[in-house]
Order: sequence, then C-alpha cells, then structure tokens
Amino acid sequence: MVKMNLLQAINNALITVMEEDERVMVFGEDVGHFGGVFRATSNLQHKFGKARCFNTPLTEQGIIGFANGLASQGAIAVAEIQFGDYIFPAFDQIVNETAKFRYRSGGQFSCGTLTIRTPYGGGIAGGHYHSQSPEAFFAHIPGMKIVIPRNPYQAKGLLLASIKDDNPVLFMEPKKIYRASVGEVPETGYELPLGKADFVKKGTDITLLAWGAQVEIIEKAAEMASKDGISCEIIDLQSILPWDAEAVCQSVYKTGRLLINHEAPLTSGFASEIAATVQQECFLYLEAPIARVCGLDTPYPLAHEKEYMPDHLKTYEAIKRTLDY
Amino acid sequence: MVKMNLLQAINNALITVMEEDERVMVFGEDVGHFGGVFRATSNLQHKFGKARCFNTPLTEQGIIGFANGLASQGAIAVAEIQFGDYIFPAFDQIVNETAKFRYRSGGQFSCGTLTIRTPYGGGIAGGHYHSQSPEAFFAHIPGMKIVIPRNPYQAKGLLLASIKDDNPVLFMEPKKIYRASVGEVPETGYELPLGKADFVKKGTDITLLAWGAQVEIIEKAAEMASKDGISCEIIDLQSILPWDAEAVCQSVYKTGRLLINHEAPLTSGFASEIAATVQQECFLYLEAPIARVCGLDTPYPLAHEKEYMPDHLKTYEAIKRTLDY
Amino acid sequence: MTDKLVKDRNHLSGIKMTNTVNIIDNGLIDIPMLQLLDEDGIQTDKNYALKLDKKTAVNIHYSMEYTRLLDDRMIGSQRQGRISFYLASRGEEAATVASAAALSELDMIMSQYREQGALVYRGYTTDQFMDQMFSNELDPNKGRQMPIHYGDKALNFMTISSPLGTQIPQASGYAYGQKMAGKQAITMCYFGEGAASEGDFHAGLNMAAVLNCPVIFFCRNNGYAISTPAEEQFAGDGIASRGIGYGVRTIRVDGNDVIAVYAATQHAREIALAENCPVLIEAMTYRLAAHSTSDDPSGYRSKDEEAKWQLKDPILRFAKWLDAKGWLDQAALDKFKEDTREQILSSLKRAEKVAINPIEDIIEDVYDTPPWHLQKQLTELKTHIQKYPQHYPKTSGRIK
Amino acid sequence: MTDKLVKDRNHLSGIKMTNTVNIIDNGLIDIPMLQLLDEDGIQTDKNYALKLDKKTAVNIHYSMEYTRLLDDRMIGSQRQGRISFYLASRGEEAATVASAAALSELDMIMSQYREQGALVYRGYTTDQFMDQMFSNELDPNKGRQMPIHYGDKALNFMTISSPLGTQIPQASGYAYGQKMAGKQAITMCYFGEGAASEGDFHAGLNMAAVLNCPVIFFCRNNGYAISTPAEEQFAGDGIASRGIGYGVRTIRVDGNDVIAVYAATQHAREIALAENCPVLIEAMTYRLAAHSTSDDPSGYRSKDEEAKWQLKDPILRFAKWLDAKGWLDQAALDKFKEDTREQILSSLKRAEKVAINPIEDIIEDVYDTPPWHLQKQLTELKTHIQKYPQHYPKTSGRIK
Ligand SMILES: Cc1ncc(C[n+]2csc(CCOP(=O)(O)OP(=O)(O)O)c2C)c(N)n1
Ligand SMILES: Cc1ncc(C[n+]2csc(CCOP(=O)(O)OP(=O)(O)O)c2C)c(N)n1
Ligand SMILES: [Mg+2]
Ligand SMILES: [Mg+2]
Repeated sequence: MVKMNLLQAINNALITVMEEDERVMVFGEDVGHFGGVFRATSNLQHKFGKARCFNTPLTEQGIIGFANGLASQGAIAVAEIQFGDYIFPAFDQIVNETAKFRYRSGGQFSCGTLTIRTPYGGGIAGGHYHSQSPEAFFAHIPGMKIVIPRNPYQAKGLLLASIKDDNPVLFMEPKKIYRASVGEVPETGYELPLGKADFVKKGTDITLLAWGAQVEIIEKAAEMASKDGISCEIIDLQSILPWDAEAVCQSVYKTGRLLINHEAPLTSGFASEIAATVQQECFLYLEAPIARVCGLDTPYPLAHEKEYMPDHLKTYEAIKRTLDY
Repeated sequence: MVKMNLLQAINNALITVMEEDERVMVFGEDVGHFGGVFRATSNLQHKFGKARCFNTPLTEQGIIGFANGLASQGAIAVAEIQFGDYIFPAFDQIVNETAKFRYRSGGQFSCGTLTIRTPYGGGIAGGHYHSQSPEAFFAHIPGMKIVIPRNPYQAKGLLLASIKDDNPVLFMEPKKIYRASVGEVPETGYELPLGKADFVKKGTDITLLAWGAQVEIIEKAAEMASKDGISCEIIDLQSILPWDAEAVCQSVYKTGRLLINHEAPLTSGFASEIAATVQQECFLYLEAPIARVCGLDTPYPLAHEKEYMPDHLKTYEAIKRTLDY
Repeated sequence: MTDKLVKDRNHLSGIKMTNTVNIIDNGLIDIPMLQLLDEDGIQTDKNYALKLDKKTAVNIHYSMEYTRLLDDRMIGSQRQGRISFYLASRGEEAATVASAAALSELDMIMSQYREQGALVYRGYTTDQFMDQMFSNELDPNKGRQMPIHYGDKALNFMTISSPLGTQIPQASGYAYGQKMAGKQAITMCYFGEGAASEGDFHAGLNMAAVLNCPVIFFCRNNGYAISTPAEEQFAGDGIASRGIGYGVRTIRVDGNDVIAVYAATQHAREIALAENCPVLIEAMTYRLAAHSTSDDPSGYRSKDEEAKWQLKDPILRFAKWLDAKGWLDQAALDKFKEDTREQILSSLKRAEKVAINPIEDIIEDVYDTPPWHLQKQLTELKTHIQKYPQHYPKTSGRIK
Repeated sequence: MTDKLVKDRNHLSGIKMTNTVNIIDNGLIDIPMLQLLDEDGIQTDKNYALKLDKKTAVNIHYSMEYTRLLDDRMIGSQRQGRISFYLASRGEEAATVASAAALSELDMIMSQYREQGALVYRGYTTDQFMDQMFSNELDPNKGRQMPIHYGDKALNFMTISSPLGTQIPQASGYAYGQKMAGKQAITMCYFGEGAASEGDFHAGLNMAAVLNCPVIFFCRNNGYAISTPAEEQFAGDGIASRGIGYGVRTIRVDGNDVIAVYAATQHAREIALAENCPVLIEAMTYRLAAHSTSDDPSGYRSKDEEAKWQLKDPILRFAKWLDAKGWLDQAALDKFKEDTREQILSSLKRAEKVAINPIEDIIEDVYDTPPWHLQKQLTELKTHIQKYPQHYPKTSGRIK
C-alpha cells in the first residue's frame, strides 16, 4: 500500500497496464512528453516510448475516430479527452461508431478495447467550459459503459477494470478532487467490478445516492442529518451504465426513501433515469417522492458557481423535506 | 384550408415565412435546387433564389457552426440536418455554442433566430442510421427548445412558431408519417404555442403520453383498451423542452396513472425525466407505477425492427398491467 | 522539468522571405491526372512497363462485369419490392476493382458504401451478398443493417457504417495498429468527394500524416454527393489539392482507367508500407448510377451530361485494351456472364427464403455479454411475442 | 423535373493529363513569408509604399505597449490570487494589434482568446477588462465566464468561447449574413495553429470558399498548442499550405512585423470585401508567454529557444522603425506607460470590490425569458440562500 492522490492513482494504473501489455497505447492532447495538462500521463512517454504514449493533433473527433480504428485492429487504446467539456466534437464517433461497432458487424469487429478517459465536473472556478458533467448524454447510448471513481483506490481498480473490460468504457475523473482525494493504494494491479455500486455507509431512514466528487457532499449532508437523528444509507453508484439498479432498489426497499445528487443540470440528468426505474421497482415501498438535488437548468455559471452547485446544505434540506413528507 | 401531407405543410410553412421576411435563409445538404432528399424544401431555391435557399457542403458541424454565426448576425437561419441520425457531428456546435451563446455573452449575442429541422424516427426499414430518435440527448441542454409535430396542421403552426421564437429550436419531423399524415391546413400563416401539450382525447382511468408518430400508436392502444372498458386520456407532448409538466400533472391528478411511449431506447430516454417529475409532483395521486413503453436499449435494428418498436400491442399490455396493479 | 528530449525547435525553419504581398491561390499548382489508357483503350505511353499480368487483368475484368451484373439485378429486385434498398456503382467499377487488385489480401479495406467492386475482387460470394441484402440469419452481420452494409472479417473488409467520413480517422488508427503490431499490411480507406467535406476527413488525414500511418486514402470523385455537384461541394482543385496542405503525398488518377488506377494504387501501397506514411489518391470518375434506389437524378442533372460519361465506360475501355492484347476470350466471358446471372438469381431466390435471426439475437453484441437490463428487456419481449405470435411472424415461430 | 437551371457539368474541366505516376508532395510549393521590417526594424524594401500613417502607427505602438503592461500586471494579480486565471499574449502583439488596425470598426471580430491586442486597439477600456476578469456585475457578459472571455457588442467583438475552432464556421456564417444584409463589412476570424486541427476549421474554410463569404481567417502560428509543438500538430507547410486545397487565397506573413501584418491584412480585407471571398492569413510568430497562468513551459521547451525569440520582439522592432522615422516620442511613451500602470492598478482595485450579479440573474439569458422550470428553480434557490445567508455571502445580501 502506498499513499497516493487520485491523479497519481490514475498514472499508476496506466503504468501498471502498460508494463503488463505492450498493446496498450495512451494518447490525446498534450499527454506525451508533457504528461497531460493535469499530469495524469506523466513519465509514460519516457518509460514506454513515443510510439505508445503520444500527443495527437488538436481534434477530439480525430482522437476518438483514430481510437476506434486502433481498438478495432486489436490494440488496447486509452484515449484522453483533455476536459469533459470538449468531448462533444467526438460525440458522433462515440454514439454512431464506438457504441455500435460490435452490434452492426454481428460481433465481427468491435471497439471493446477502447477506454476514453476525461476529467469532468465543477467546483474549480472553471465556468461554462471547464466544469460540465456530461455523463447523462452518454447514459442514453446502448453499447457504452460509463465509470466514475471517487477516490484513489477506486480510480486505480476501476481504471484497470475498464481498460481490460471488452467493451468501450467512458472513464470520467472528478478533477475537483484530483489532488484533494488521497488514500492507500496497492502497488500491484487489481480490478474493481464494473456495473456495481459501492456501499459507503449503512443507514435506515433514507438512501442517498451520488457519484464522483458529489459523494463527499452527501456524506457531509448525512452527518448534519444524523444530528437530527436521521440515519442515512450512502451509496456511490460508481458505474452509470450499466448501473446497479438492484443495489439501489434493495436499499430503498429498506429505507423507503431515495435522494439522488448530481452536478449536471436537473432536466434529463441521470437522476431522472434512476428515479423512473426506482418508482417502478419500489412503488409500494416509497414513503416519499424520490428527491433530486442537482445543478440548475442553466449553463454552468462562474460568478454564481457556489449557488449553482448541489451542495451539502441543499442536500440536507432535501433530506429533511423527504423525511417530513 | 387545403389538404396537405406533413411534408407539404413543412414546405408551405417555409414558403410562408420566406415570403414574409427576406432575412429567412434555408440551407443544408441537397436542400437547394433538388429540394431536399424528402423534398421538404422543394421550389424554395426557384422561388427565392440561390442566396436564400442553398446547398451546403457535406458537413453537419459546418452547417450548424455556419448557422450559429449567421443567426448571431441577425439573419433568420433555418438549417436542415438530412437525418436525425447525422446530427451528432454538430453536437458540439449545439451543446457548447447554440445553447450557450446568449448566456455566456450576458444577452449581447444570441442564436435565437436559429431553427434546426431534422427528420427522425423508425418504422421505415432504415436500420441503425436512418431510424434514431435522438430527442433525449437534446433535452439535457439548457438553452435549447425541442418541438415535434404529429400532423400537418401542427407541423405548419409549430414550425412557424419555432422560426419566429427568439430561441434556438430543434424541430424534429417524424419522417415515417411524412406522407401518411394528411389533413386540412390553413393557407395563411398561423402559430401554435411552444411549450404546450395538446390534449388529443379526454379520459379518466389512465393518461397516455407520446409525441410525433407514436401518438397514433397510443391512440390505437387506447381503442383496444376501451373495449375492455378502460378510458384513456391521450396527450401529445408536442414540446420536449421546455415541456408542459403542468398539463401532464393535471391529467395524472385526475387519472392517477401514467404511461409514456417513445421510440428511443428506454434508458435515459425522455420518459425518464417525465416519470421523475411526475412521481415528485403527483406522488399521493399515483395508483400505479408510471409505465414506460420504449425502444430496447440496443442500436436500432433492421431485421428485428418490428419487435424493437414500442407498438400498440406492447402499449395495450402495459395499460392493462398498470390498471391491474 | 526540461530533459534532453527537448531540443530547440524552429517552426520557421526553411521558410523563405519576401517583401511583396503576393497572394497564393489555386493557380499556383495544377495537379495532372494519370491516364495510361485513352478513351479507346489504347495505351497512351507505349513504353510504359505495366506491372499487370494476364491473370490479374482478367480477374479485374470479370470482377467489373460481375459487379455491374449484380448492380443491375439488385436494382431490379428493389423495384420488385424484394429488397428495401440498393446502391449501384455503375461507371465506378475501375476505380474500386482495380484499386483493390493492387492491394495485398492482408490489407484492411475500410469503405464508404459504393465499393462493392473491391469486395467482389476480394472474393465475397454471391451468397454472401444476398444474405446481407436480405438481412437473413446467414449474414455474419446478423441482418442488423440496411442492404449493402457489407462486412467480412475473413476478407479484411470492415463492416460498412452509414455516417459519412467516420471511417477516415478510423483508418488512420487501424493503420497505426497494423504498424505497431508489425504487420506487413496497410489500410485502404475509400470515400467520396462529398464525404471529404466532413470534419473527420480533416482529422483523419492530418493525424495519419503526423503519426506516420501506412494508409491509402482513396477518394472517388464522381462529381456528385446525391444531388450536390462537386462545384457546390468545394472550391479548390478537387480533393487532391488538399493533400499538399497535410503534407500527404498525392496522386490524381483517371478513375475510369483500370491500368492507371492499378498502377497508382500499387505505387501508393509501396510507399505507404515502405515509409509508414499516408498517400492520397483522387480518382476522377462519374456516378452513372442514381445515388441509390431512393434517388432520381433527373431532378438535378441532364441526360446529355450522363451520355457524355457513358462514352467513358471503364469496362468497355478496359475490354478494348484486353482485346488488343489478345487477352479477351469473348466466349468465356459470355459464359461467365450467363452463369453469373443465373447464380445471382438462384442465390437471391434462396436467400429471400432464409429466416432472420431468432429474437434472442436482438440483445447480443450490444456488449460482449448482455447486462441485466438487456436480459430483462428480452424476457419481457419474448413473453409479449408469445402472446401475439401472429403479429411477429418472423420471430414468434422459434422462440427458445 | 429537370429545368433550365441544370446546365451540363464537368468536374474534370481544366485538368491536364499525364502518363507518368508523379507524386505531388510539399516540395511542390513553398509559401514565402512577407516581411517588410527586418529584425532590426529596417524596411527591407526601401521603395515599398507603406499605407500606414503616423497616427495609426502610434496607435498600434501604444496598443502593443498597453497590451503587454496589462498582461504583465494580470499575471501578477493571478499569482497574488486576486483573479483565478489569465492568458498572456507576449510576443504576439504585432499579429493581433496590427491586424485589427487594418480593419474597419464595422468589421466583426471573432477571436480565439489570445487576441486582447485587437480588443485594446478597438478601444476596450481598462475598466471593461477588469470588470470581466473579476466577473463583477459591471461586466456586460454578467460574470458568467472565466477571465479573458471578453465580448462587446458595441465594439463588434464577439464574446469569446473556450471550445477551440468553433468560431471558424461561425465566422463564415456571420460574414454570409453581413453580405446578405448589404453591410460594407467583413468578419475577422482569429485562431491558433492548434485550433486549425479541429474539424470546424475544415468546415469553416470550405464553406466560406464555396458560399463566397467575406471573411479573413487569421491564424496565429505561434509554434505551440499548450505543450504540443507545431511539428506534432501538422506535417504540411504550416497552415498557409491548406488554403490552396480550399481554393482560398492565402498570405503568409511575419507575425512579429507590424508593417507586414498591417499591409497583408489591409490587402486581404480589400479582396474579401470587393470579391466576397475568404482570405487566409498565416502569421508566423511565437508564444513567448506560458500558455496560461496554469501552465509551465519549462516542461516542454528550452530557455534558449525562448531566448532566440526574445530577440524578435515585435514591439522593439517596431519601435526602432518608428524611431528611425522620427515618429517615436520617448517622453510621451514613458508617460503613457506610467499612466497605464497606474490606471490598471486603480481600476483593478476598484473592480475587485464591485459585487457580482444578484442571484436573480442566474436564470436570465438561458432563454429570451425564463420558462416555468427555471423560475421554479430560482424560487427554491432564493429560499435556500435566505436560510443559509452566511454560506452564500456574495448573493445573500441583496435577494429581491
Ligand atoms: C454524416 C452523414 N451525413 C449525411 C449523410 C446522407 N448521405 C448519404 S450518401 C450522401 C452523399 C455522399 O456523397 P459522396 O461522399 O460524394 O459519395 P458518393 O455517393 O458520390 O459515392 C449523403 C449526404 C450520411 N450518410 N452521413
Ligand atoms: C475543443 C477544445 N479542445 C481542447 C481545448 C483545451 N485547450 C485550450 S487552449 C489549447 C491549445 C490551443 O493552441 P493554439 O490553437 O495553437 O492557440 P495558442 O494557445 O497557441 O494561442 C487547448 C488544447 C479547448 N479549449 N477546446
Ligand atoms: Mg460523390
Ligand atoms: Mg499555437
């Protein structure tokens, strides 16, 4: 076990897998010699050479198009999109190509060996274009997997699992806690299961659900609530697609209440899918409406960032409203 | 009043507004001399000249990028994307530009005079890439409006309203009923309100909600159900964003039951947002879980198209399940 | 932080100075078109040493004839309502067949959709064509895509995707993978002059040049993108003139001249493989066919224009050359065409009777294995179909 | 269906034939760089008639000096933690200021983000700069974007957007609109050589050429895209060589030479306006600054390399020329710089005290008027803030 922050865990995972399998290639804007604008790919080019870790020209649609072809050839492609806000030029390559490659060819060809890494999320004074949380756009794409870690241990285990999983995975990294989140990480390789939620804390009165950097927000809210004698069960979804509906429903059967928190705008955010599924599965168990504590339906603002964010106080208030329903 | 099909109503609306305001320009792939692959822009170039109705090179990101600039200059831009399946290369220009143009500039500049027209939907043996219903991707974009007509009368009235509305509108046309849907349409210009649902049929036992070509599917299912003595209220949502939650909730307060039908895949489809909102607003009125009858979570298949579609039989069965809950 | 890897750079090195404001425009270059057979099939340069043996020449000829027979028959079948859609390549057979002939079978082909000629040359069988077009269960693509979206891993022919231009950066990536895996193979990427307007074209060519990918970008400039003429598609000197801007070596060739296409592609392949670099080929041709069975060209071009191009028919031109060389066995050819017609017809009749995939297949290949939600959806679907078997006749009969 | 509008087309007209397989490559053209002042500020061609009067020359000089003072001060403020982010243009002042000086004030400027020099020349005030960078309520952009995302409708300067390349096709569309509205104005579109790799660049230039848009595409080739050197960005002869492929007239210019940039832009604007066509200008320069305050160039380039470019400083070079011409009043300049420093500092102190927009503003401008769901969200937000005023100090004080 070594102490690392989330960024170091990512870097460590990449080194681990590149040492293990020479078919692994890492590329994107500034990921080469420089090691990426957040330094997630530091030293990779130095260690493994320019052929396996390289800069690409500045074109996201090209990066993912190239990655799709590379993966379909049999290489293991780990592509970085510098910011989640800049993944949209690649949206066609992801929706119509990455995700449909296997299906349209009857399984003859696939992009299963592709992993797309991208930092996402707000709280860093990044304004419209360095703050977005685009996971919900990808949750509507059959064929994709979406994974989001909340700490260094998950980051390494989930990234290794994503790279080895034979399906294209969008691996979203909560950049707000890149350095703030520090923890013990095994030096050797290990994998955490995709599609499974992580139980953070047991509780009886209400289930709180979030992912990435927002998990610590609901934890904070749960602490406040506990002072009011409210016992919160806390779940980190970890995988957005496919998502662990069973774990969430099991918890709701018990608590009878659900609150979902995400940074992305409310309307058609992923909380809507969770709420729609849970009201179906747990209809007779629900004692209050499923609460969604999310970003506003506006572009991500700068001056009003603090007010925009679904913080612990908004969450705490929603917990009380749900219990008092 | 003149009898027209949906396609003729679109063409007629474009002629109406181009005669009215010379700032209106219509462009896209093959829309010029040829009049578009579906002929929605027939004769426009002939009537209004090549400067106002023209072919663009084959680049969706370019079409919308160009349209954003043109609209921000003050022109009234009506851009066609040949198939909804091909709108994704323009996703970045829509998410990061069209939708945020006004907000980021504090209202100094905007793309309010832009309307994007695109045919969408299945049922025409179009396979993966001539069948998709991408509305949910756009429903998660603050700043956009999304409008979908189901018949010629709506098509003309909603398209004129969309073009005149001072917000960017994505106008999605159900190509399956382009020619099949025929009805009386006023020859002169008229507008139907955006953001409002259309009550198709009053009922008491369950609310059925759909849009575009799927409205006739739920109507068919409602007929079957009526033979079992079930009275269905039928609503055509018409606007996906902003959507008429009040109309839907008013209906659900009365019926206590809701079924939503759309062609797009279930997971994170727009039905999830509707269900999430309605379970919140109507919690104490719901007598059964909100049912979603949607496409499967697969790419849109060809050979299994019939099985994939959320048809009247699947809807009818879901109505009965909901009533028997 | 700086280590020895950082050498001083100068992005101005080698740039000359001038002190007159001189505008660079098209006129500056004009890219000639390689033509080795004139329109009467006579070799333009007698001394030119052709690297084309009789066997290959005859294969090319037969493949072109086969392609045209297939096109004609399938357009007919679509009219009869037996298939939903077809897309013919009349007039472009030399461009697709002769270029494929210059490749190794190990080279990956990533095509747009009008390159059935290349697939024919590779040995795709009549049954395979029919099974795909009738989307029956014998199609390895499992009947999931519209007719003409062929694909065959065994033949190194990537399954076709409708969105235009997407295969271009993919080809760069595929070729990079081939290089890294030490394969003695390149990637052949076909596309139309219309698709070359997509952003993916820009990304694909630039990345291939910068990342040294062994790929041939083969553009069929056939004058139209559905109804949009080339003059409304671009203002430069075709697609070839763009190669310069990317630092990609470029050849323009008469796409209706088998010999020229073959020679150019052979040459391009040698360079791409030897130097690990991309080469751009622009084949000047003409889409004599309608865009597809959904299209009617009379809406946007004249019969006279088409007639002019009928005269440049690539098959006739090549036949004349073969004949002059004494390589044309008319009797054998007639028999081949006769047999082909029958073969296509009988295979068609066979294929349209073959069942589509069982419904269980609808959730396969979305992921490597179907997750819980797809399994749930399938179970519900099967129960539903069993309740209304007559409504889903193609699948209700064989639910497991 | 065919009507008189359909004339016969021939996309091969004007193409020469060849019967030798000759590969076209870069070598074919080399695009020289316009330089009118050598690195010592001496006019390279004595007889060249400059269209640059004293007033404009001095304006340009002062604007460059102002830009550098602003940059230096704001980098400092960012280090002090007074603003969150800054992006300097050191070394590129001639490219941005002199090009803007050659425009009409009616021309729309769509910039990337490193063109503050152009904004300074247009007359953006120190207070405007500060109000934007402190995202306070005096910023017409309402403090919604990160520092340096300026925009001012009154000055025809489009609000900056971070996603690279998106303004390029937008500029084509804007210019088309200007043409249709009969404006005697063009659009000036700035971008970096890195952004030129985006698909939007391809779309924007091709559309402008085909649709005859009066737009200048001004590329600042400063050698780097953050850490990525030009040699890993493209393999062709810079960005200029791409102009040919689009049929867009092109000029390459020494971006550190005020006179050359001014002359080239003047020339380009005349052509664009007179002939309704795009012109591409590639200005060869160097990003002496770090990419932004978040960047440390020592990670990817050497000090010696930077030193070489220090010698080409565009401001010094121009000052030498002004001096030789007797147009340089050193005392006045010193005073101007002194005043500017003070002005910036006092405006900065003022701006950082100005409040941000009231919370009601958070839902404005998403749409022309806030729909029901945004009104609902605002009401809930206000109630919440009022419950925890101390947690939202910037807005709780003034809720309506
Ligand atoms: C991204 C995308 N946009 C639009 C279309 C619709 N479409 C299909 S073929 C075609 C024209 C293609 O022309 P070209 O690339 O020249 O190939 P050709 O048909 O001439 O062989 C268009 C616009 C598409 N398939 N994909
Ligand atoms: C679409 C997109 N991708 C990535 C980024 C992140 N990014 C910001 S600036 C930059 C480099 C731009 O280089 P260049 O265009 O040469 O301009 P310069 O900084 O040299 O002035 C990158 C990669 C972005 N802003 N937008
Ligand atoms: Mg074509
Ligand atoms: Mg640069």
